Amino acid sequence: MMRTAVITRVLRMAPDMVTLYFEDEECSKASPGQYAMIWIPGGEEIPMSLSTINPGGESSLTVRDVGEATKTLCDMKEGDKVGIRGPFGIGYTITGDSPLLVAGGTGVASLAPLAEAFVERGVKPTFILGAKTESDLAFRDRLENLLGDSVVLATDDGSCGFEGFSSQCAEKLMDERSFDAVYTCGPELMMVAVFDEAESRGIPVQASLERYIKCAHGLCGSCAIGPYRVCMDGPVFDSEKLREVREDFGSRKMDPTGKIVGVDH
Amino acid sequence: MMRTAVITRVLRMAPDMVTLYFEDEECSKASPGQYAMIWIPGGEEIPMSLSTINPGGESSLTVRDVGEATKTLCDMKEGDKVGIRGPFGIGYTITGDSPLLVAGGTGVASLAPLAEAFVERGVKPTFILGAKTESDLAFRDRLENLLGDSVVLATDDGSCGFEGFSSQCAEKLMDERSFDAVYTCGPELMMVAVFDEAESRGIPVQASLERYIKCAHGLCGSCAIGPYRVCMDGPVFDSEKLREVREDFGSRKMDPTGKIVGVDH
Amino acid sequence: MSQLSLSVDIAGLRLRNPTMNAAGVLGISAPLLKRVYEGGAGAVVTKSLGPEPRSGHLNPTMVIVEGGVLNAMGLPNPGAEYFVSAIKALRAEGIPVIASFFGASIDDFRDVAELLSEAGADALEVNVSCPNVQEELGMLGADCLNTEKVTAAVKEVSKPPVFVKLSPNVTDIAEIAKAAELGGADAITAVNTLKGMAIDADFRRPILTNVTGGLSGPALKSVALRCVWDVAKAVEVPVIGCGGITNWRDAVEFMLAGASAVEVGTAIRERGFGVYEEITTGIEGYLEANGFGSVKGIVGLAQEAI
Amino acid sequence: MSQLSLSVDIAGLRLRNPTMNAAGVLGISAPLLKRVYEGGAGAVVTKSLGPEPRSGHLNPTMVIVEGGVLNAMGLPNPGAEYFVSAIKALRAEGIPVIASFFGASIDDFRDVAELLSEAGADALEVNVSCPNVQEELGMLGADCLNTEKVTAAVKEVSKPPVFVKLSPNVTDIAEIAKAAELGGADAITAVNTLKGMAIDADFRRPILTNVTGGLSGPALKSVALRCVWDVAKAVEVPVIGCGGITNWRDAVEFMLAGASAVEVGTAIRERGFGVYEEITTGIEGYLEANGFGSVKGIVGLAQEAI
Ligand SMILES: Cc1cc2nc3c(=O)[nH]c(=O)nc-3n(C[C@H](O)[C@H](O)[C@H](O)COP(=O)(O)OP(=O)(O)OC[C@H]3O[C@@H](n4cnc5c(N)ncnc54)[C@H](O)[C@@H]3O)c2cc1C
Ligand SMILES: Cc1cc2nc3c(=O)[nH]c(=O)nc-3n(C[C@H](O)[C@H](O)[C@H](O)COP(=O)(O)OP(=O)(O)OC[C@H]3O[C@@H](n4cnc5c(N)ncnc54)[C@H](O)[C@@H]3O)c2cc1C
Ligand SMILES: Cc1cc2nc3c(=O)[nH]c(=O)nc-3n(C[C@H](O)[C@H](O)[C@H](O)COP(=O)(O)O)c2cc1C
Ligand SMILES: Cc1cc2nc3c(=O)[nH]c(=O)nc-3n(C[C@H](O)[C@H](O)[C@H](O)COP(=O)(O)O)c2cc1C
Ligand code: FES
Ligand code: FES
Repeated sequence: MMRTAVITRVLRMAPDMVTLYFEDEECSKASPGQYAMIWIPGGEEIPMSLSTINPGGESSLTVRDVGEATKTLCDMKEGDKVGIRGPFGIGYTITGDSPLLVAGGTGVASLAPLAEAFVERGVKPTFILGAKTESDLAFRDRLENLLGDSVVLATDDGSCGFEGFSSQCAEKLMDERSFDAVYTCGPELMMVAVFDEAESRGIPVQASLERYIKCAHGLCGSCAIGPYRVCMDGPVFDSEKLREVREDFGSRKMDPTGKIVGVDH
Repeated sequence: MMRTAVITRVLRMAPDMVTLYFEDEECSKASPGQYAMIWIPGGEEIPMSLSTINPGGESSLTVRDVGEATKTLCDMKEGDKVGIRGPFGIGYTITGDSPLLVAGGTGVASLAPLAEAFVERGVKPTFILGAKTESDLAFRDRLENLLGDSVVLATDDGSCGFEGFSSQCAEKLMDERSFDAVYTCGPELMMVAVFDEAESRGIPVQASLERYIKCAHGLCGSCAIGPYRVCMDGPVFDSEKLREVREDFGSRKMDPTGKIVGVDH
Repeated sequence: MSQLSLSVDIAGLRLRNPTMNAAGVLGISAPLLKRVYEGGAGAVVTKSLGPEPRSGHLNPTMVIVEGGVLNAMGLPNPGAEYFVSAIKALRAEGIPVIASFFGASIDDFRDVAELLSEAGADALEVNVSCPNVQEELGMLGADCLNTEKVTAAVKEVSKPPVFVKLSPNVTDIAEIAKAAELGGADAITAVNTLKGMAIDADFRRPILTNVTGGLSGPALKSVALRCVWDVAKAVEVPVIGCGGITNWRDAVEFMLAGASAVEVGTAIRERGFGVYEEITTGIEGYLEANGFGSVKGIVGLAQEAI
Repeated sequence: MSQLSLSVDIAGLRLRNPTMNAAGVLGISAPLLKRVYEGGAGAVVTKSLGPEPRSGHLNPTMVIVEGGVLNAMGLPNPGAEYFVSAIKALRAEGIPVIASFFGASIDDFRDVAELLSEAGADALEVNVSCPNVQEELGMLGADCLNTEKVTAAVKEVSKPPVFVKLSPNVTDIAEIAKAAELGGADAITAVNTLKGMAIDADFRRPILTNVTGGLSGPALKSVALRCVWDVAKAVEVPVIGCGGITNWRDAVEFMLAGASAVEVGTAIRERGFGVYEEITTGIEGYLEANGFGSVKGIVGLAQEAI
């Protein structure tokens, strides 16, 4: 069923990125890594990770403006309403005593609640917060307050922290310290690099994938990757499944007609 | 939804009356006074009180052969199957420290489980078991084992116990002792007599009524008595409701077309 | 608080609120209809009455299925003439009565309409959409020409407004609605039940004695809503929504689709007679929260949105 | 234990068991179809393929409603030609593939059928019953003459058996089934979704971008069962039951009504890919408990009971 979420506050994260807060009972009970379908009445409905999960309290979406629907969301104000279905999908499985979380771009959306969940269990993860440039680093305060110097910043242009992609930063950290679990969300090619690196070291990975979501109920097949449905078997995939879909992961996806096209970022 | 009940044993109660035992989880959780809709595949579906309610165990129907459907039921053997819906309706509300139960004919079907429920709560009711003649007295052993000499037998022909109708017997007992609640099930004219008698003494009554049951879900209206539906607001009516429908109680009912006809027994 | 009005006007029939029982649900008994009214309904609808008494089908006549209820009562009724006194008695208590009826021929429809019109019914609801009886009785409404003819014949003899109740078991309900409008219908009731059936795997036979039955309740809702949408788009006359309405939100959705009022049947099973007041109160809250002054203010709004 | 066989023969197509996915459910992806087969299905059915690639409707394309699911995917598909390699790949793994398809004209239907027939599909399923696209695409099957013509055109060019999938959104499905049989259909699939809609009371607009959608899942079951019953009575060719089947009991009911096999779609949402094995195992248990040696033994038994 479709519910209504009223935006209670809007936080600008970066020139092209905002966080929209709202209250919704179902979402407040979600697990990190789950997503909701957000309907802009009169416009489209798109998948969005839950970037805040607060039992009994606020939830949020963190949206990057990349097209029509996301632009409309980025322009929303307090009091505006969206339709919401979900939460959907299988989120992260919390495991490991020294986990590494690798976020690229909006990937921080799903990894921030995961970091909080780890801390709640007494584990302080290492968190690579990567973005193109310093002003794009979302949730920096939230994460630094939570994790202190376990937050490692990375920017493609070197304007802040490590210079280079999150995946390169992850490689460096894996060289320096030992992790027993790697979690990643962000551009697919970045995640592939993280996965391959972790694989070569035998560290289990959980990666949150994106494919074209239509039904979100596991029925239409539009979100297929190999024999899995991102909407329901994912969006989080573990190493075993990633190995199974390795041919497609980072390489191939279906467009909205079902044609197979390349993955380019 | 329709379920299937397999007859596990058949007990002949009287020349024209049998008790059919079966196991059914829903019925085993019924309360005394509730009924089920019994479907004879290929034949009709009719309402029948639950004459045994045994949490976790057997349930039963006690059927008098009065027409086609009841005849088919009376001829059933162990292993035969019927369809079953329910239990339906509002049964007896258990109240009173010195209750009088007045059964006429198959009325014992719904009052026997009530007597057991009373005993379970530490109250031993007085039970008038009435029938046309001695061989028609159903569940005599079951009740005498349960209540000892609190069972008062009555036969129209005087072949056993009190000679006369159950209602006349009830009047006599009410003269002799004081009861704080009266329960009755049986021919409607008998119940009217019991009700009027109890009313004149200010004793609250619960009577189990019969009207033509079709849907059993309170939708079709076929079982109307005044502003009530026997199928769902009943079949058990308390004094307040009986007063409200007093014009119809014992006098008028709808036939299957909705025409109002007289009540003649 | 604004001057919020819950009353509605359907083709000249003014009701205190937009809820009614669905035809055939409890309407065989005047005291039960009175209880429906006391439960909060704006008007009551009788069982569909025919020219002759009918017992309807033998039991089983109802079975619960996935998401709803299947019934094949088979139009039991004591005959229109017999029921006149019940209609009069209800009206004498100030209860608006909509008399539902059917016939086996156009003449039947005309005769029964005349009788019920003279009995003083506040409106007539022509049932050309019962899936549970022989074609000539039930599904005249599957065909445009018949629908128009029946409606015209009924209109000829009727003083009060005439509602025509349509079936969802047709290829194009909008066409049938237009035919009814052409025949002079003052309002369209949409919809009757969907034709379905239930089979028992243990007994390996259909459960209902009539084999097939009509599906009502929640399972019907999305189809009924679409029917109301299609009909409201096709005709000018008011539409009365019916089918699976269980709570005020459902009722509001039907109104947004184009219904001026709603009939509620199966929901009584789980929500009781209070369902009418519950729905009315809910509509009131909705109108208030959204700044509408009347039920009319939301009728068809979703049509305008696209 | 007797020699119990679960395999079925539908117009010459032999399957290891009588379960398949419903067209359009997961069938846009060959690896997902493979998973359906590994989940226990007797065959797999592709997404309905058209002459050209289509993106389908914009989201929202699905919403949960009372008792079921409404979808208006709008026949997204990469085009029949594009999908040929997927069909071949599946068949190369020994998986029987039923190719569902549609067209905008009789020529389209013929061309696509020829292509899919040559691709080696084990059967073709003609979709003349999609409620979610323009009339010329979707609902050709609402009309007897068109159904017969499309079927005949498809039969002309098809080597494997041709199933014609019908819509429940018609006044008389039996007539349409007879027309398909007359056109040469080797089997009838009954049914596609019921046309419904959902409206959001807060936004006061239809939820689906396409406004209306198709109702599937439990809410559809009793209507679909009645359709199978009506069709099985009307035609000689085998019937494939579809609509709201969720468990083995549902499947058995459809078989007793006259279905030789069943397609299961929406149930995957709650029961997962294992639903096919669950249903097959349940049917096996039922046959055994009731002394039947094969699925065929129970097909249509409820028809004989009355
Ligand atoms: C599980 C999941 C979680 C996501 N979480 C976030 C998040 O937290 N923050 C965020 O900014 N973005 C997130 N996305 C991506 C987001 O859904 C797309 O950016 C958005 O759909 C773009 O829509 P648009 O109309 O603005 O752009 P368009 O111009 O329509 O498309 C831009 C890009 O987004 C893709 N896209 C469009 N619609 C969909 C769809 N229905 N499903 C998947 N991809 C689509 C297109 O393929 C294209 O690559 C997530 C995606 C998935 C699958
Ligand atoms: C709540 C309730 C509980 C009952 N409990 C018992 C019981 O425990 N034992 C028992 O022997 N009988 C009981 N009855 C009565 C029983 O239902 C009828 O005797 C039975 O329906 C007769 O069916 P028939 O086909 O044998 O006879 P018919 O020849 O069809 O009818 C004989 C009489 O039964 C009445 N009857 C028929 N069908 C129905 C129906 N659907 N609903 C109500 N009355 C009907 C007729 O009006 C007629 O008076 C109960 C009735 C009700 C309403
Ligand atoms: C028990 C029952 C009897 C019905 N009888 C009639 C009838 O006599 N005339 C009629 O037009 N509709 C009849 N209907 C259909 C209802 O009026 C209504 O159209 C349908 O039940 C859908 O509404 P609901 O889902 O709110 O019940 C009947 C429905 C039920 C459940
Ligand atoms: C997401 C989805 C997509 C569908 N796509 C098609 C399709 O492409 N072709 C078709 O013939 N039916 C399509 N259908 C209808 C199904 O094949 C089936 O007829 C219907 O869903 C009823 O079965 P179910 O209740 O088991 O899902 C689709 C149904 C769903 C839910
Ligand atoms: S989006 Fe439809 S199956 Fe995943
Ligand atoms: S039997 Fe239908 S309302 Fe009681």
